[in-house]
Amino acid sequence: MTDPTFYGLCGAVVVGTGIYGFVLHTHILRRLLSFNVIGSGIFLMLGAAGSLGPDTAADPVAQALIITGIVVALSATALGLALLVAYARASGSPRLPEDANDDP
Amino acid sequence: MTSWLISLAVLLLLSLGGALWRVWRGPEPADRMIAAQLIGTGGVGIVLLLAAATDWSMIDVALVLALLAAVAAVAFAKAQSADSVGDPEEE
Amino acid sequence: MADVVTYFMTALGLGFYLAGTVAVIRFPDTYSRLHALTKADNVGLGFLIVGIAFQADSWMVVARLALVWGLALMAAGITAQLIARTALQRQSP
Amino acid sequence: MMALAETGFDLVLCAMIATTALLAIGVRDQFGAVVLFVVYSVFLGLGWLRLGALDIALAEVALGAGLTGLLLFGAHARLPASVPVPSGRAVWPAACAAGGSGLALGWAFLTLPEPVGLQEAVAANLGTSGVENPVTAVLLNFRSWDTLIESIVLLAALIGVWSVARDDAWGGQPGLRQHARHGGVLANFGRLLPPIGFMIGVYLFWAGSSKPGGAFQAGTVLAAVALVVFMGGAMRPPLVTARWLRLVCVAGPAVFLAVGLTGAASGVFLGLRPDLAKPLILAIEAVLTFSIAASLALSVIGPPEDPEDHV
Repeated sequence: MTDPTFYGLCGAVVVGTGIYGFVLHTHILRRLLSFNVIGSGIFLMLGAAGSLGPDTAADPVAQALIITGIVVALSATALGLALLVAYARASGSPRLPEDANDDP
Repeated sequence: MTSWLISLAVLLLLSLGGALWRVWRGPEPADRMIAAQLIGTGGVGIVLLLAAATDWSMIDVALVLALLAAVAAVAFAKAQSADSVGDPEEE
Repeated sequence: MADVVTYFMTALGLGFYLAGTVAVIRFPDTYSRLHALTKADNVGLGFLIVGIAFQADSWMVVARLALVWGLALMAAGITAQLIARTALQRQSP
Repeated sequence: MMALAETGFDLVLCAMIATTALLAIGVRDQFGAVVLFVVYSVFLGLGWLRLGALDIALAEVALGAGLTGLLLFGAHARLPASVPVPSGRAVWPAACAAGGSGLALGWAFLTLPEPVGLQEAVAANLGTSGVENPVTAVLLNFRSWDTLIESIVLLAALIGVWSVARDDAWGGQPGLRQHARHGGVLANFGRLLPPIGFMIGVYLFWAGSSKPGGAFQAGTVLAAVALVVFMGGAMRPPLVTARWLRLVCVAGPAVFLAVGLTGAASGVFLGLRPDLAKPLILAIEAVLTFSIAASLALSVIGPPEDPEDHV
């Protein structure tokens, strides 16, 4: 059967990658994407931790938590994008003012 | 038989790495979308191989993936049209 | 006997998938890549499904496999049309 | 031989998941980032299958590869062109934060104490839950608090999306006015998909009591189908002020809450009597499926934007 450790470590790498993008990008859409990547990495770690142990079946409580999390993440992303589109329409830029000033 | 099916799934997954390169490289949006669709169908194939190797109820995942593959293409066509709500077939 | 059919058909399916991937990497322009995608991976998936169906333990499983292929064919047809139109429009505005 | 193939599969898949995440973050083209994120969901779905979590795999595939794609492609088209990705010295603080947190998390995962696991506790009580799928039992019975609050969170997000609407557009149809060539591929697909999609959605809901599936997966599929119908121009979305629309969105949480209060009358809030558990869960799930579908679809379409849509 599958060794969940691979997936747990993969989740850690994915969270790190997401944090990199979240700090680096100034375009808010890219930030939202990075945030979603961080979230999915955390889900992966949680799911892998739920599959550890002698019982081979995945932990149903962890599964239920993750499903709830995935659905909430999508609706939060929808809210974030609606705000972003309205903000970009009002300000003409997809970046926050303090990030736009950083341009060389 | 199980190890044959899983080995095939590994090869299929590796071949999707090539498609992933094309998604990353582009250059046109259509090129990225073509490669993404290839990964979608490849994903369906892998799910079915895993289903045959381990648990038949995984077929439902392949069913949903195949159903929603076209939805992404519709969203792509919409987003690329002139006013982002049209249809590329309109003159 | 069923196992031999599965070995043969799934290997054939994988061959089509590999051809499709190589084409998507190597072909020079968008339209030829699209051509390669729609031919190769649907035939590939078809052979794969035929091969896997010989391992099915009930007719219900075979029916669902057939449904997956039907959906994939439908999706491929629509996808190819839409992507081709979009690419065409972008090329000659 | 078999163990070798399985380990190989897991290693390759983990490498693909991590690579796709990295490419989605690192690619310069904004559209490329969006497509890579959708592809990432497909690989993640395969990962959930390998972890034996079929319910999550279904949700991930439906939400990640289906609805998220719709949402992100739409938003990408509406935003100003890409801005340059920072490079050079600006990369180092981000790389340090990423490396540090990744290493810390990896170390934390490897040093996790021997897990206790709730599999046995769930399995022992599955008989009283009314359903055979342990995940559905947790979602709708053992930890139904979470699910109740979640269904309310979906509503709150929808209210948030609507509150972004401009005053002159409020009261119209959500989103921009969609159009498609009459008799074209898009329009025909909008007519072809609903019967098949509806059938699969209902199947997922029905399967949820004994096999992987359930209200969330079914609701997501139905939402995607509804969005395709709107985008194909076969039907316009209903007015945001339509009373029946709000009723559909609120019905799920309301029925859930009502069942919970009936439980409170006989002892425990949200407690289900074992002999009535199955019909109650099915009733909640049936209504919840449509509420989830409506809330998700409306959140993805976005607020009303066309002042001329007033009727």
